[in-house]
This record gives sequence, C-alpha cells and structure tokens, in this order.
Amino acid sequence: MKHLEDAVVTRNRQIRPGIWSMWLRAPAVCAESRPGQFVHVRVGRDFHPLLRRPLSIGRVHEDELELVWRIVGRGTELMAEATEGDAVNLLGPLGRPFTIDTDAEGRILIAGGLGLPPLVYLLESFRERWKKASLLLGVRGRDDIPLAEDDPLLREVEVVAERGDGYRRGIVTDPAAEWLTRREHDGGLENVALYACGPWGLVRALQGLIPANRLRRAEVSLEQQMGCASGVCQGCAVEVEDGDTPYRLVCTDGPVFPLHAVHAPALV
Amino acid sequence: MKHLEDAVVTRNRQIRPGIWSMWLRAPAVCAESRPGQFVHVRVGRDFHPLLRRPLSIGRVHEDELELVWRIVGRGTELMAEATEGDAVNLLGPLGRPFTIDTDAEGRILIAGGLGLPPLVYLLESFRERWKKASLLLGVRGRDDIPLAEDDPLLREVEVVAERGDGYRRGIVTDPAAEWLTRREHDGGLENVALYACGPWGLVRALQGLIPANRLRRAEVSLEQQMGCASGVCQGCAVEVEDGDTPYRLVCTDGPVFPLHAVHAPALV
Amino acid sequence: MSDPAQPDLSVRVGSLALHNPLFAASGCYGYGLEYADVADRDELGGFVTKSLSLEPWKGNAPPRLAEVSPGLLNSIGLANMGVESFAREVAPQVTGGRAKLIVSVACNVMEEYEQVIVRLEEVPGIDGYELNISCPNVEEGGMAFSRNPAVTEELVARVRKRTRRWISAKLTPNVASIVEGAQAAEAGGADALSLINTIVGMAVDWKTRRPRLATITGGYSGPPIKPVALAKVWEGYNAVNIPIVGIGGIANWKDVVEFLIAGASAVQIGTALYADPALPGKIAADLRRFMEVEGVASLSELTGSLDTGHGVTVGVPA
Amino acid sequence: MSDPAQPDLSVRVGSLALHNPLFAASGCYGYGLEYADVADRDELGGFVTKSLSLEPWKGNAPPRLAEVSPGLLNSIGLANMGVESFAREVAPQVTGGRAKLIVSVACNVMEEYEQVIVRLEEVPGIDGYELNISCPNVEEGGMAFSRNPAVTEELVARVRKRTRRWISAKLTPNVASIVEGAQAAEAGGADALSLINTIVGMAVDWKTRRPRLATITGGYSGPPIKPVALAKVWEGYNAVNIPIVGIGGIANWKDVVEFLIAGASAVQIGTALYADPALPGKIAADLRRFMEVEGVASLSELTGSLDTGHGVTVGVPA
Ligand SMILES: Cc1cc2nc3c(=O)[nH]c(=O)nc-3n(C[C@H](O)[C@H](O)[C@H](O)COP(=O)(O)OP(=O)(O)OC[C@H]3O[C@@H](n4cnc5c(N)ncnc54)[C@H](O)[C@@H]3O)c2cc1C
Ligand SMILES: Cc1cc2nc3c(=O)[nH]c(=O)nc-3n(C[C@H](O)[C@H](O)[C@H](O)COP(=O)(O)OP(=O)(O)OC[C@H]3O[C@@H](n4cnc5c(N)ncnc54)[C@H](O)[C@@H]3O)c2cc1C
Ligand SMILES: Cc1cc2nc3c(=O)[nH]c(=O)nc-3n(C[C@H](O)[C@H](O)[C@H](O)COP(=O)(O)O)c2cc1C
Ligand SMILES: Cc1cc2nc3c(=O)[nH]c(=O)nc-3n(C[C@H](O)[C@H](O)[C@H](O)COP(=O)(O)O)c2cc1C
Ligand code: FES
Ligand code: FES
Repeated sequence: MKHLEDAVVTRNRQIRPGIWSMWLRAPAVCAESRPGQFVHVRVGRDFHPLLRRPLSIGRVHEDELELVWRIVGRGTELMAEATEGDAVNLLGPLGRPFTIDTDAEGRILIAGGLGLPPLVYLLESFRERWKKASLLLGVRGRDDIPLAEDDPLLREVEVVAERGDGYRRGIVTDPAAEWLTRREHDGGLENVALYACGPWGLVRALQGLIPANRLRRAEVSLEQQMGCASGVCQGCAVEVEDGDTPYRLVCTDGPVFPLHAVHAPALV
Repeated sequence: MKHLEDAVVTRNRQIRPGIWSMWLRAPAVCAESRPGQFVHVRVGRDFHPLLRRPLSIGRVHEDELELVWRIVGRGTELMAEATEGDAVNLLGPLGRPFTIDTDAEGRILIAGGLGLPPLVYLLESFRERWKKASLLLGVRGRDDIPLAEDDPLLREVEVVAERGDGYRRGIVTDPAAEWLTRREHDGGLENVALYACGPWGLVRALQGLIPANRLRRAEVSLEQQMGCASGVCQGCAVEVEDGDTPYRLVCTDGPVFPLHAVHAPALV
Repeated sequence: MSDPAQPDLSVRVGSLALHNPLFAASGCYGYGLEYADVADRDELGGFVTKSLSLEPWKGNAPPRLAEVSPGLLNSIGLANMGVESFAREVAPQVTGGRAKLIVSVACNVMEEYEQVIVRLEEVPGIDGYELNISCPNVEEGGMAFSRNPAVTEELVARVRKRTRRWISAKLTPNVASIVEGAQAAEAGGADALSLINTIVGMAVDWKTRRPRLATITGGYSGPPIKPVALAKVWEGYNAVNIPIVGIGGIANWKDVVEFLIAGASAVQIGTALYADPALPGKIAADLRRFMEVEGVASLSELTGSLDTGHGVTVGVPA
Repeated sequence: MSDPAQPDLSVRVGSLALHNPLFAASGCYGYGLEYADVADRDELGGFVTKSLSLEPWKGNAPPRLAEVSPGLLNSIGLANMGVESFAREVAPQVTGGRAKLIVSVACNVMEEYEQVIVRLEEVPGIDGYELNISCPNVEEGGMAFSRNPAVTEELVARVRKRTRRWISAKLTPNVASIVEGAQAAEAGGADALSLINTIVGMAVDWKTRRPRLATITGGYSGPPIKPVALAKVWEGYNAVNIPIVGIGGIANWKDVVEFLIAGASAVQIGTALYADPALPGKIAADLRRFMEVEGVASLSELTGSLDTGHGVTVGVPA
C-alpha cells in the first residue's frame, strides 16, 4: 500500500559536487518500503514544477529514509534548498522491489553512478541475513561517487573510476566480468543473483556480458519520464519482452525488470 | 531618456502591514526622474512573472529613489523578498510627470492610499521652491498609510481615515472640499493647481467635486495594466477625452492626465 | 461526507446529479482504483475512466511524456486494457460510490464505439459515457472525429440509439471554431460536452536535436492551457443549450470558479492529479469556504454568470 | 558588430539575408524607435513593425492586457498610426541599419492590403512585408483571412503583384491544420511564412465575475505557447518549401535553437521583449557561445535538423 506522506527533513547536505543526500522522517513509507522501490517527491510549491520527481529509496533506518540525487534541473535544485524541519510530500513506496532471493548463493550488485542508492539499500537488507554480497560501483571519477567521503559504507563498495582518482581505473563491467568468471569456476553461475541499476549504457553492457539464462536471476532497475508513478497515466512505458504487450510501466511493473528482457528506447 | 538600470537595494522594509518601502541606488534613473513618473520593475528571475511591474517613483534623494507598494500578488511579494545589496532591474524613468506650474498660487495634493508616493515626491520637489502646498491623504485606517510611523514626512500630510484611528474620521474629499471652499473665498480658484493620485473612486469623486475649468490646473495620475511601459504594446490604453482618439496610453501619454478628461473604464 | 451545516456543492450536468462539480479527467485517474490508497474516490463528484477501446491497446512508443514547464506533453496513444477487462474485472470495484462513474470510450471506427457501448450497457452502475473523439495521439479516428461535425453528429447519434445513459462528447480544441462540432454533438443527442482535450504541442531537445516524444508531437495539458480552455468553454456555452464540463489546466478552486463563470456546469481535473491525487478533496473544501465567504447559495448560479458589462465582443477597428 | 573571430550568426530567409536569426515580433517592438534608448536595434537581425493599416486604428476598449502566469493575453485590436504617418515620419528614422525592417500590414479588406503596400513601395529602405492575416482581436479580416486558404492565396498573390520585396504571410494557429493555409500562401507567392500569431484565450476574474479583457477573449502569447508554436513550425516545415520564421514564447537561446531544429530559418521574439528589451543582444551572445561549444559552423545547418531517429509519427494503436 502506498501513502501520501508529509515527510520531515532531518538532514540535507551536499555529499559530492552537485550530489545531495537527504534524510527524511517518513514512518508510513518506511514501514512498507523494500529495496528497489522509489518515492515520487513533490518539489516546489503550487505547480512549479508541475510534476513530482521520482527518486529511489536509498537506505532506510527505522522511520527514516535516505534520498540521494544529482542536481540536473529545477526539481532536483529545489530539493537541495530544503532544510531540516521542512516538510516534503512523498508518494510511496512505489513499484516492484528487487527480488530477495533466499536461495541464491552468490550475489553481485552492480551500480552505475546515481544507480547506487537502491543497491545500497539492497546491500543493507542482505547484510541483515547473509554476509556475502559484492557491490560494484562504476563512476567517472571520485566526485561522482554518490556516497559521502566519510560514509562507512564506502568501504564496502568496490569503486571503479574511469579517471582512476585513487580507485581502480576502468569501467564497472571489468570487475563484474572478473567476478563472474571467478564464480563460474568455483560454484558456477546457476545460483548467482545479479542486481543492477544505472544508465542504459551499463544495462546494454551487462546484457552483452552475461548470456541470458546463465544466472539464477538478473534484475535491473530502470528509469523513465514519469507522470503519476501509480499506473494511471501510462506515461512511463519501456519496451520489455516479458509479457503479452511490448510495453511495461516502470512505475508499477518496474522499476525492476529482468535484465535480458529490457530494450533501450529508440531515443536514448 | 529612459534607462535599463540594475539598481541596488539599499534598504527594504515593511512600513505597515503588507506595505513595503524600498530604497534603491539608481543614478541614471534618479538623474532624470520627475514627480509623477514611474519605473517598470523586473521582478523574479527568468520569466516568472513574465511582465515587469510598474511602480511610481516615490522620493528621490540624490542617486537613490524610493518605491512604496502594497503586496497584492506574486510580483509585489517577490519584491518584498529583496534585501540590501540585491540588484533590481529598472526601466525608467517613464511617463509624463506632473506639471510643475510655477505660476500657480495654491497647490493641493490629494492622495488615496497607495497613490501617495508620487505626491510625496511632488511635495518634496515643491518644497525646494515654495513653502506652501497641502498634501491630503485618504485611507481606510492607520495601517493603510504608505509612510512609516517614524517618517518625519508623516507630519506634513493631512490624513483622513475612514476608521478614524486617531486621525480625522472621514473621506479625503471632505478636507479637499473645505480647502477649495476656503480658497475660493480668499484668492479664488483660478490660480490653484490640484494634483491627485488614487483609485478610480477618488478620481470620480474629485471630478464631481470640482467643476471642469474652475481650477488653473487639475491633474490626476492613473493606473492601467501594463506590458511594455514604453508605448510599444498599446496595452495600457485608458479613455481620455483630450485628443483626436478616444484612447491614450498611460505609459507614455500619462500616467498624468487632466482630471476632467479621464473616463473610468467599463470593467472597473 | 457532506455536513448539512456546510454549503452544498452539488450540481447537475443535465440528467447527471453530482455531489460536487469535480470530476477526475480521463487518463488522469486510471480506472478509479490506482489512487485508492491515497485519496478517497468519493471526494470526487465523479470520475472519467481512461478511454477504453474494444480491444486492449498498447499505446505509442516511449518516451511518452515531456514536461514543458509548467505543463505536460503526452503521446500515450490511448494505451488501455480494453472494454472487456474493465467490464469484468474493474467495474464491479468502482461502481456504487458517491462519485459517479463515467466511462470514456475511444475507438478507431464508429462501429467500435457502438460495440463498446453495447458491452458497457450490460454493466450495472455506470452513470454515463464520455465519447473521446478528440485524442491527438492516435493516427486513425481520435481528433479527426471531432474535427468533422458530420462525423461527430453521426457518431453521437449512433451511440445515443444504444443507451439511455448520460453521454458527453469530448471535443478537441485543435479546430478553428468549436461551434460546429458542439452543435453537431448536441444535434446528435449528447447530454453534455466535455471541453477540452489536449492541444497539439511539441518539444525538442536542443542538445540531442531529438523530439522529446517518440511521436514528435503530442497533447499539451496542465495550467498553461487554462486560458485556451476557458475561451473554448465560453464559445461552447454560447453555441449550445446542453451543459458543458470544463477541462484544462485546473489546479485550484479559483480555476474551478472561473470555469463555472465562463459557462461550465462542472469541471474535470486532469494533469494536476499527478502532482496531488488528493487535490479534489482540498478543492471541495476550498469551494465550501468560497461559497460561505462570497454568499453563493448554489454553484449552479455561477454557470455562465460572466458579467460582460459594457464589455464588447471584439471591436470593429475604427 | 560581429567579430570575425567569433561565430557568424548570419542566416538567410529566402532572399532576406540577416546578420543574426533574431527578429523582434510585430506588436512587441513598436515602430522601431520606442526602445532606442535602452536597446540597440542593430543587435537584431531584423524587426517587424506593429501592424499597419490604411488609416490609423484606435484599437479595442480597455483593459487590453491580462497576465495569465506565465503568459499574456492581449486584445489590443491592432491600434496603430496608419501607413501614412509611418511612411512619412517613422520610416526615415528606422531604415538603413543592420537590422532589416519588415513592415507588418493588417487590414479589414484585401484591397486595403494592396493600397498599404503600394504606399510603402514608395518608401526606400524597407526590406520586406509581413502580412498579418491572423490577428484574433479584430472583428473583420484578421484571423479569418488565414483560416481560409483560398483567401490567403488570393491575398498573397495580389500583394505579390505589387512588390518585389520579400513577403511573409503570418498565419494563425487557431485552425485544425496549418498545412492548407501554408500551402496557399506558398502558392500565392510568399517568400516565407511567419508561424505563429497568438492563440485565442480568455481570463476571468473570479471575484468580480468579469472577463479580464474588455473583449472577453484575446490572444495568448509568451512562454506557455512555445510547445504549440513548435508543433506548427514542424507542421509547416513539412508542408512547404519556403522558409519559416518561428514565433511563440521564445525567451532564451535554447528556445531559438529548438525552433531552428523544428524547421525555422529565423525566429521572432515577442512578449519576452516587454520584460527585457535588451534580450536579443543577450541571446545573440549566447548563440555564439552555443555555436562554439557545440561546434556548429552555421545556424542554417540546424534548420529542420530534427533527428526523428526511430521516432515514429503518431502510432497506429494495436
Ligand atoms: C524510478 C526512478 C528512480 C530514480 N532515482 C533517482 C535517484 O535515486 N537519484 C537521482 O539522482 N535520480 C534518480 N532518478 C532520476 C530523477 O528522477 C531525475 O533526475 C529528476 O526527475 C530530474 O528532475 P529535475 O527537475 O531536476 O530535472 P528536469 O530536467 O527539470 O526534468 C524534466 C523532466 O524530466 C523528468 N526526468 C528527468 N530526468 C529523468 C529521469 N532520469 N528519469 C525520470 N524522469 C526524469 C522529470 O521528472 C521532469 O518531468 C530516478 C528516476 C526514476 C524513474
Ligand atoms: C503607473 C503606475 C504606477 C503604480 N505605482 C504603484 C505604487 O507606487 N505602489 C503600488 O503599490 N502600486 C502601484 N501600482 C500598481 C502596481 O503596479 C500593481 O499593484 C502591481 O503591478 C501588482 O503586481 P502583482 O504581481 O503583485 O499582482 P498580480 O495580481 O500578480 O498582478 C497581475 C497583473 O496585473 C498587473 N497589475 C495588477 N494591478 C495593477 C494595477 N493596479 N496597475 C497596473 N497593473 C496592475 C500586474 O502588472 C500584472 O501584470 C502602479 C501602477 C501603475 C500603472
Ligand atoms: C497523460 C494523459 C493521458 C490522457 N488520456 C486521455 C484519455 O485517455 N482520454 C481522454 O479523453 N483524455 C485524455 N487526456 C486528456 C485529459 O482528460 C484532459 O482533457 C487534458 O489533459 C486537459 O486537462 P488538464 O490540463 O487538467 O490535464 C489525457 C491527458 C494526459 C495528460
Ligand atoms: C500586445 C501584443 C500585440 C501584438 N500585436 C501584433 C500585431 O500588431 N501584428 C502581429 O502580426 N502580431 C502581433 N502580436 C503577436 C506577436 O507578434 C507574436 O506573434 C505572438 O505574441 C507570439 O509570440 P510571443 O509568444 O513571443 O509573444 C502581438 C502580440 C502581443 C503580445
Ligand atoms: S508514471 Fe504514470 S503510469 Fe507510470
Ligand atoms: S504598457 Fe505598452 S503601450 Fe503602455
């Protein structure tokens, strides 16, 4: 069940240039939220901007949740202006979460840039039950890591940076390929679950890297322009080959879909 | 000549509930400004709101000018948010000023509410040359006086308030009628100049009070919705019977017109 | 729940009695269930379903939405579940409340409108139909229907023969004048007109040089279209004797009052629902306050009350 | 003054060569003198005068403007000084600069268009004419001309016989499709099309229940109409072979680039000039930066460069 909740900002700070992290007290949303879900955030007053903005639910600690975003336009800019004590109206939790696969034996989480927050949430929820899950993050450089430098979680993430910047230089599919090869040798891929979130480039690369059906499960979280985020407007369609129609809605059928079923849109 | 000038706010404060006074350093505008003229103020960023807002030039002291306004909508609200040091773009000075009639022997200035600022400016410019000019102000109550309680100028204004509030109770046409009657007895009206600014109700009342052509001069400053404030859009027409066409432009032919020539618009 | 001490918001739109004048617009409220968690459907006077066709439609290629501040372009292409699923699975869950259920119908060909209506006639509890003959996002039918007055009249007349339920014809603003279409719908037997559907618009991404909608052009909605919608409602109000449901950019109670004054008997809220699904309840409360403060006894007295005073219609240049 | 080291903003609109693609739109720049104190006319590629008629026109009753955030409604009614005053008093002061002088003409009857043009042909230095056959604010002529393709063609053809100067036909968006009118103007011999004039709109004061314009409805302009204008430019671009001047809601350089991509060869800036008469100079500077950063050698390569990729026109619902 989703809620319309006036959440209260408990902390809002810039963690990297242009990247912000906000913690919100939102008991109703937190109580039902699952990794992979998102909230639809009312930004601004009156109807400027007109639409809400979809943001993945990052970490959830008790009745507080974290949102992490990059400023790309007016909506995300306005969110950066909120300060402690401000109310921010959330619609959520929304969408189908990642599948928490209790029978999987290996778990690899692969994020591209701002795709990290939902995977951090997933990692934390895995940690409650299992020790081992690898979280890989690909970024351009240090400034693009959507975690604060002082965040203890940063140590649990294997960062790959195109520019190096003190991290392994390269792209995130490099360590992903190594991980999968290693895994294939000891234990096989059949029991592995892969979870990904990032730009279309990453999605395509992963589709190329991993033949369909070799893994136990491969899920990816997608983005699309959204209107209602509730299955009302039919606006957030993406091409996904797993049903009787060619289109699926990111807001209700997703945002999490089987990796190999999704098609990049023509205009991306 | 008009200017587009980035004026700098030197003071901005609320002087009565909902009424604000802003002082701006605007050397170019101030150098050429005359009482009765106005500035067209760019409010907000980008094009929200789309249009500038016209405001009468209040007092001018050296290279600073005063604007006094009541908050009635988004534009005037945004102006109240400006603080010292902010730049505010002005287009001005605009319009035809009041006629400074050097041969008049009596001068009466009649303001209704927010019509006061240009008459205060006029009063101050009279003071430089002549001792005597009476400024009457009609308001609902004390809270509607567009001068701060601690403004020394307040002592020079004869306030009439509908609610009394410690001032003479009544409407501004009462003392205006008395003044004119007195004047008719000692000296006659032929050499009197009258200047007014206020809502249409006041304009109509003054037209009724003073037969046309009895005074040496009777001028009123009008308001109208404005686009360009430069004679470009033809948007600020009012009905004025003093030319070959029925309409005159408030922004360039006015805002000051002969009192008896103006007609209240049908929709007011 | 309406408090008897409070102003009564009820209005009539021809034979349709509503406890308040607020409909949710087609395409902006799904099939009536999607927002159930977060907003009480009964705070609406009524709601119009997403337009239904005979078979399910998959809609257009993505992207289908582009925000053009502060409005929205869409090219959904009438993606919908088809009449059968609605009739069987959804209808039983959304009938019987205080909010009237109006089913929107959109097809490619006239015969299908009749077929859909015939199927819906079997479903109890439907309060009326809105004939969407004005969608800008489909290649056949859609907007073309309501651009042709003869087609409009025939289509309405055919549907009229199939049902005694309330029918409203939803017209496109993408015409030179709405008068002919409005009169055609009236002549065909419509109980009301729904004005307006979206306006054809387009957005371009200057950086990629690509259209922001896969279909290049789409339908423009939201607050920026309000002035256009008001003009069409006024035009329609002066052209026909059947009531008008005003639609376009409504986001607060003042908008509602303005549409009523311009000639609407009720209104629909569309895009603004995406920002706030609970908006209708808030607007209803605001309308009650408005009636109290302004001493308005009944909202219907506002309909068409525009005081044109000495206002003239467009003047002859001298 | 264009720095040879800087990107060259020049474009051609048929036979008209402009040093940059920015016109001031008719009605938004007066006769070229009013903003002279505050903005350099030569920062414009050209400017279009307020529409002139044979005799002076007084315009419509006030109020004539209503801001409808963030756009504008106007019902000026083509108030203008008449061709004679312009030809005699104004023209000598505004010709001969870098900014091309385009005189807009609007009349009630066809003959008068010809008469006005005949008079203007005597005035040296005029670079072209824009035939305003699309004003929504006059009772006779105006928008009605451009709603009727046959009339559009005849009118353009008649004027064409009277002048060798550049002619653009300014069309109304208040039609079902702009294609017929656009093709008619082309057939009549127009050198270009100006798209679009204002959209019919209306505003109501909920408190007084009065229309906010004395004429009740008026013409809608400013940023909110941009999506509609872009769609019309694209529609026109695909329908004719003559160049298109894009107009509607332009307020910054990105808007300009978007109009060019959608098919415009140049653009006009209207309502935004009221907010900032010096805007064209700023936009020109921004366009130079854009060309540098994006490696665009000539603005004309943008015209119609919309990358429709796999984009489809409106899809057939399955
Ligand atoms: C399910 C989901 C989860 C997301 N999670 C995150 C996250 O955790 N962190 C983060 O930084 N971003 C996330 N995004 C992207 C984020 O929604 C956009 O960056 C944001 O909406 C941009 O808004 P704006 O006003 O700043 O930009 P604008 O440029 O003004 O946006 C214009 C329009 O485009 C839409 N839009 C722009 N980019 C996107 C996008 N990528 N996806 C969907 N709509 C978009 C906006 O909603 C708006 O309608 C997510 C998107 C989706 C769909
Ligand atoms: C020559 C002139 C001088 C003025 N001087 C003063 C002054 O010194 N102090 C003061 O408080 N007010 C003055 N006004 C009125 C002032 O311009 C309006 O109160 C202001 O524009 C309202 O803007 P808003 O955004 O707050 O209100 P909104 O309600 O948002 O205004 C909407 C639109 O109406 C216009 N508008 C609203 N009221 C008026 C009005 N009365 N006259 C012209 N346009 C209006 C605005 O420009 C805008 O386009 C003057 C008006 C004119 C024409
Ligand atoms: C995403 C979206 C989908 C829509 N789908 C339909 C539809 O299926 N049938 C219909 O008649 N109108 C549809 N409309 C139009 C709305 O019902 C309404 O007429 C229009 O959006 C104008 O109102 P608004 O400005 O309040 O949104 C849709 C509008 C939007 C934004
Ligand atoms: C106040 C006003 C007056 C106008 N007068 C004319 C006119 O005389 N002739 C004309 O062809 N267009 C006229 N227009 C229309 C503009 O030239 C332009 O087509 C329209 O405003 C859309 O552009 P914009 O959104 O940039 O303003 C006028 C527009 C406004 C706002
Ligand atoms: S965003 Fe409206 S259906 Fe997904
Ligand atoms: S405001 Fe434009 S002519 Fe006066």
